[in-house]
Amino acid sequence: MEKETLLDWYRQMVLGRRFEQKCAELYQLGKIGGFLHLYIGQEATAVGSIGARRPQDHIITAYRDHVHALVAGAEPKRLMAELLGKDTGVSRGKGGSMHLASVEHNYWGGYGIVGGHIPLGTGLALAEQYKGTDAVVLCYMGDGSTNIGYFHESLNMAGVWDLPIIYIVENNKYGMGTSEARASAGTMLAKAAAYGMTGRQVNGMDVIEVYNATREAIDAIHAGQAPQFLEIQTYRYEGHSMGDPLRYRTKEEVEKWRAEDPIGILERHLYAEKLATEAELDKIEEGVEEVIAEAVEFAEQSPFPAPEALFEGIYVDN
Amino acid sequence: MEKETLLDWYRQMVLGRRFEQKCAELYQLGKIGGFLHLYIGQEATAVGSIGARRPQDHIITAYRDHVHALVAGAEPKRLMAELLGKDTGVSRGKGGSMHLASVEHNYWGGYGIVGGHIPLGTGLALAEQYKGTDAVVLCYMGDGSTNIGYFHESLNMAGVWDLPIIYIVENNKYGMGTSEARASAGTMLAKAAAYGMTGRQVNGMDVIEVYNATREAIDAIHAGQAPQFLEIQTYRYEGHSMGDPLRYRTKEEVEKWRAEDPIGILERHLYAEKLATEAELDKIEEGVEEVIAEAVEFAEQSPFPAPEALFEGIYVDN
Amino acid sequence: MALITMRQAITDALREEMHRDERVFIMGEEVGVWGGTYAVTRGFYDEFGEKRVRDTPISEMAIGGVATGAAMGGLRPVAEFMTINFAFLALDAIINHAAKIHYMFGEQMRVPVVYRAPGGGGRQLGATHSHTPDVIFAHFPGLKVVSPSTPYDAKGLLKSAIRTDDPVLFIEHHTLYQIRGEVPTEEYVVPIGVSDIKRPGDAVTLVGYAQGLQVALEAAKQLATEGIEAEVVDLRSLRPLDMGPVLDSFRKTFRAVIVEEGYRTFGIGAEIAARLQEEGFDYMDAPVKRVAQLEAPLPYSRELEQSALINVDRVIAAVKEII
Amino acid sequence: MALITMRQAITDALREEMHRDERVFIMGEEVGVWGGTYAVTRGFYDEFGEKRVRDTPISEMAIGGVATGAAMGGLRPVAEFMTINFAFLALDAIINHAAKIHYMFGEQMRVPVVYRAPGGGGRQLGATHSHTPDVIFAHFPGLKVVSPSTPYDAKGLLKSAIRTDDPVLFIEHHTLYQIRGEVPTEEYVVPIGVSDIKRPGDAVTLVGYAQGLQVALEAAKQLATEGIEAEVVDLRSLRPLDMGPVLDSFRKTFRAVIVEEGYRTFGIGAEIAARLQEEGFDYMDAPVKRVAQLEAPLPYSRELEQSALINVDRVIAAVKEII
Ligand SMILES: Cc1ncc(C[n+]2csc(CCOP(=O)(O)OP(=O)(O)O)c2C)c(N)n1
Ligand SMILES: Cc1ncc(C[n+]2csc(CCOP(=O)(O)OP(=O)(O)O)c2C)c(N)n1
Ligand SMILES: [Mg+2]
Ligand SMILES: [Mg+2]
Repeated sequence: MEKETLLDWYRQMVLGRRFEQKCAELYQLGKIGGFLHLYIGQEATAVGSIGARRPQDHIITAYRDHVHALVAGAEPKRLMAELLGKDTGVSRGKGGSMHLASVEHNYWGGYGIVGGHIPLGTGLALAEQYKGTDAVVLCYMGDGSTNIGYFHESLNMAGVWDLPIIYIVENNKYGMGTSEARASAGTMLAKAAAYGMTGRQVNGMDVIEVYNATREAIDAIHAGQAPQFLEIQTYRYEGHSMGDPLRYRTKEEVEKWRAEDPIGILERHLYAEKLATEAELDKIEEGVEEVIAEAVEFAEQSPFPAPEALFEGIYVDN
Repeated sequence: MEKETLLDWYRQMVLGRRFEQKCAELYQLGKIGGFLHLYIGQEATAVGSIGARRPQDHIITAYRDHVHALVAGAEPKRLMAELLGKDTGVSRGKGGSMHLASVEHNYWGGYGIVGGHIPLGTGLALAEQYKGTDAVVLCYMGDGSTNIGYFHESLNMAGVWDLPIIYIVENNKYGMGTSEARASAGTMLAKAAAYGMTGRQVNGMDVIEVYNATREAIDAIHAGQAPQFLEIQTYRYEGHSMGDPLRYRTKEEVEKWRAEDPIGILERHLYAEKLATEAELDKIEEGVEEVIAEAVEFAEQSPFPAPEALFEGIYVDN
Repeated sequence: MALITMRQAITDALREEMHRDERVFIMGEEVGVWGGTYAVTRGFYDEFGEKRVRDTPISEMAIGGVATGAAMGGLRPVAEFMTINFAFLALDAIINHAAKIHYMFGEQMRVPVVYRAPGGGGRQLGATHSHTPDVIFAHFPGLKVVSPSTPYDAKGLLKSAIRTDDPVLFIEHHTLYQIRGEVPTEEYVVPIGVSDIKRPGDAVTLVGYAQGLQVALEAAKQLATEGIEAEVVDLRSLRPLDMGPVLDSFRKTFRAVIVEEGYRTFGIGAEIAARLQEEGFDYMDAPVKRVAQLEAPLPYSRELEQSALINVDRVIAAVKEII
Repeated sequence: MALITMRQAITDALREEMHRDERVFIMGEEVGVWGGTYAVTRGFYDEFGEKRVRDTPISEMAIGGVATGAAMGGLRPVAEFMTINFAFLALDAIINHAAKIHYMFGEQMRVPVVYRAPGGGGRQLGATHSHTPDVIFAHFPGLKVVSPSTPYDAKGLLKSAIRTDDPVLFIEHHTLYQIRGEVPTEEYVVPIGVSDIKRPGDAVTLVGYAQGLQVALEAAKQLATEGIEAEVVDLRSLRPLDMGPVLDSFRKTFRAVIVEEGYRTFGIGAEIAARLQEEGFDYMDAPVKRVAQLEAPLPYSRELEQSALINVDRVIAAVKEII
């Protein structure tokens, strides 16, 4: 890996984390409403895998979607504006935290209905296959959502039609408060095998490993082995959403995972390989703080949607 | 296998086949309406597997449900009356071919929505586990229905909760006109493995093999290995339902399977082992013809439901 | 003009649109090799190939959702639910995804998908296979819901459905596939969201769509023999709902009967009646009547099923109660 | 009598019924270890154990169908959909299975299942998570649909729902969990299918249920300060729908406004208005009005969302248009 790439990933992971921390603050202040699902702990997944995509490749995910949006290239300020319900938000303030999208970056959004986006991603892949392009779709989902019918029907259809899609399970061990063992009777890889996919487990705390696995999956699709399946082992440090009573896991478990923090791992790697100095990383950190401050400033200054916006965009052809 | 048991299975398979042939006739005459799905060719599955159940074990299946009903013990005449839409039918003429049931025989019916009965069977199994009985559920379905969300969600839930149920896929190679290869990206056994079930393939043209496999699955559940999964390899000789243009398979393929006819196989076995004479089998055949003649007679003579029946039974508590 | 069946009109619309626009393709259960369970796409598999005529597994949620995704990605899918009963399984895909995505993401995406779905009762298919649940889909903004009553409308509306950039549920009443009507040989479209007077009259307004409209027309014919000239308005689309012609007619006749095949309670007619009394209060000479399916799950037995369905006599009786 | 929240009333009903009848058990997402996302079943997992308080995978179709099967098998499941939006995924299980099985098999089986589902808008959850789709479930015979507006009704109706041998969808408006009301300490039930006068009056009839009823009550209070005494009728159940008290009131006031949180087009109010003009035609002094959600997917942004929802002012304005 080139130094520049690694530093950029470092920056993106820090940006993701700081962005989420800022969101938590703004939620406490009542500036963000509705549900808010933070990605803290899982940053290496979005950064490593989206780092491997070409611009023409599509991204789609569930409601834990801020960091995917950032990494895909959406402007932090328009994301923050969305979270504050502003007209300048990526979704004009209509979508909120669960429904960020930036189609100009081939980021097709977060979706709040568990599993509901899996057939959408599959359909995007069908469109690319139909058009004869080489684009692939990265379709992210949680471990818990592999138990819903959408998952099964979509993966099967993609398998039957050889669609160019990578199903990426971000296995953070829980769907809300229900552990993988209490929710899934079989392993993630067995589920993939049910639809003819080989599948592969990846250490989701190591951004480089995530990158490599995704690269290889894209290559495999181009070599004729579509669709692909990755299970990324990761963990969310915070609650499922704001107000999670956190009765389902121990402090020790969280601490164990925090010790494997993806940002920390990359930082140690950078130092060990002498690819960065503390000063360089501090500078990156400062740059991120600035971006976030600007984003909040922009969001705060932006207007709320006008009342007429309620009826705008229900249909294209009225 | 005892001679008597084998002769009884022979009788049941012949009964199933003649019943279906009679249904086809009555459909042509316009006496049966709606959809009609014949079981001809698959008889060994219902006969062998239901042959293995104890009276307390439950049966539930899809719309191709006449023969399961017969084997479960429902009266042929009340089944025929149902098919003719009569008030004396098992479902008071309200269900028709796709919705035969005979709860007194723990036969919980056929269901017309593909996959819709899979969670129902799973729920019946939950009820038995909850009550602490040793009863199990035999839940039948077609190969095509393993692609619907219901299948996935139900098998997973049964796996997580260790429910006493045997999922029995009657793999007759097609869901309507779509072959297994065009509909399923993975094998049936891989699908079972996705929910932690080992699963087993069974020759569905051999009633003895079906019986043994089912017996063993019931025993396995009692030994603590619930749920269970069987894939029964079989074939339907007729179209999916009446009026199938049959554009999706060749005559040769059908002939190949007809050569392995389950009734023929058992007949040859009976002769080879000198367990029956032609005269004995002829007598069984005659007995069956009589039963069917009586059933038709009863059905024809029975009254249609009275007009008031329309509003009866919508609710228990009005 | 040619006299063709509704089935043929739908087939023709699909074929013409597929020739016109490469992006249009068909997906659904048994649409290909089988030729469609109602034979609407017979021959398409050979003509267009399996890329554009796609047999799917039995997976209604994925049919609903994958078609939506393909539309987001720039295609124009025509996804068939074998019957509308099975679309229950795709309610979330249709209502929470197809119908919301354009709005919810601030107009970043478009979802030009058409869901075709045959529906209706009267064929002894039993309670689960005989629904006319059109109203539940029409309840939600974001989706367009269309259901034609004639071959002419079927062809013209399906073309509009395929061409609009919005998601459309196109409901075909299965007992209407056989009816025949005049259809121009040259290209035409029928706009979505425009009600249509199918028969002029001044004594009473009959409002219907799809099979209900055909029953209403037949009732009007019989009423005419008694000198009662009913005006028959075809809604054609349930969302958007074009009340203009209904109100115009009502302001002339002062009385109305709504005819629909679905259940009466919380049905289509409830909204029409509510709107007529809201917007036409001063013209109400009598209560607006509704003729609809009796409130029971549809039974298999033929006579019993028929007794629950709408028919010409019930429409005539309703008219006579108010004139 | 004790002054408790609606949440507590529901919790109490569940706990008492679980103690009364061994066959009653709870299943759903996060009902156990988490304690219910709306904290309705907090403590139940410890109190009753995992046999009777069952966390499920995220599998709404199976929640719908497995609960139905367990009810067929002799249990009395109370299955929770985390929110009613997710029940879209179980529409087939609920409508085509739970609601049909007793009838379709000639009364051989019973399905005493209760589906609990919180619903409603106003919490900035966006278009897919803010539905009040009650009407679409209430459209189909075979299912009972109940939605209380007070702690008293919530407790008494939930007990009836658990005890009836029919399938019941029990809809809890999430913004009502916090409201308080008097509830007897002794055992009682409220029958399903009986509308209730929540406030007497003679100037206008306000009809509502759940959150709409609370808005109507508040409007009535304010109207009273201007000397307009509104009678407020709570439907409490949508199927069966008890029009008796609504009609009685209307025959006294000659005017009505229906207040519901869901969409207006093809909504609950449409049926009420249709029935009033059908059965109360001679008493209509003015059009029946409807106050309902504006016809747009609910947006996230707070003010914009609020602008689409019903409120007291809109009810008062509607009343003033007709008196
Ligand atoms: C169909 C549906 N059911 C339930 C929910 C409520 N819900 C939101 S997130 C969630 C857990 C999902 O877990 P997982 O897929 O593992 O993703 P994670 O939150 O861990 O990223 C649940 C149950 C929902 N949004 N949609
Ligand atoms: C949800 C649903 N989708 C589609 C159908 C239409 N349909 C009825 S049977 C069938 C094929 C089922 O095939 P399989 O499960 O293999 O059973 P088989 O008919 O071979 O016994 C289809 C598609 C249906 N009844 N329900
Ligand atoms: Mg998770
Ligand atoms: Mg099959």
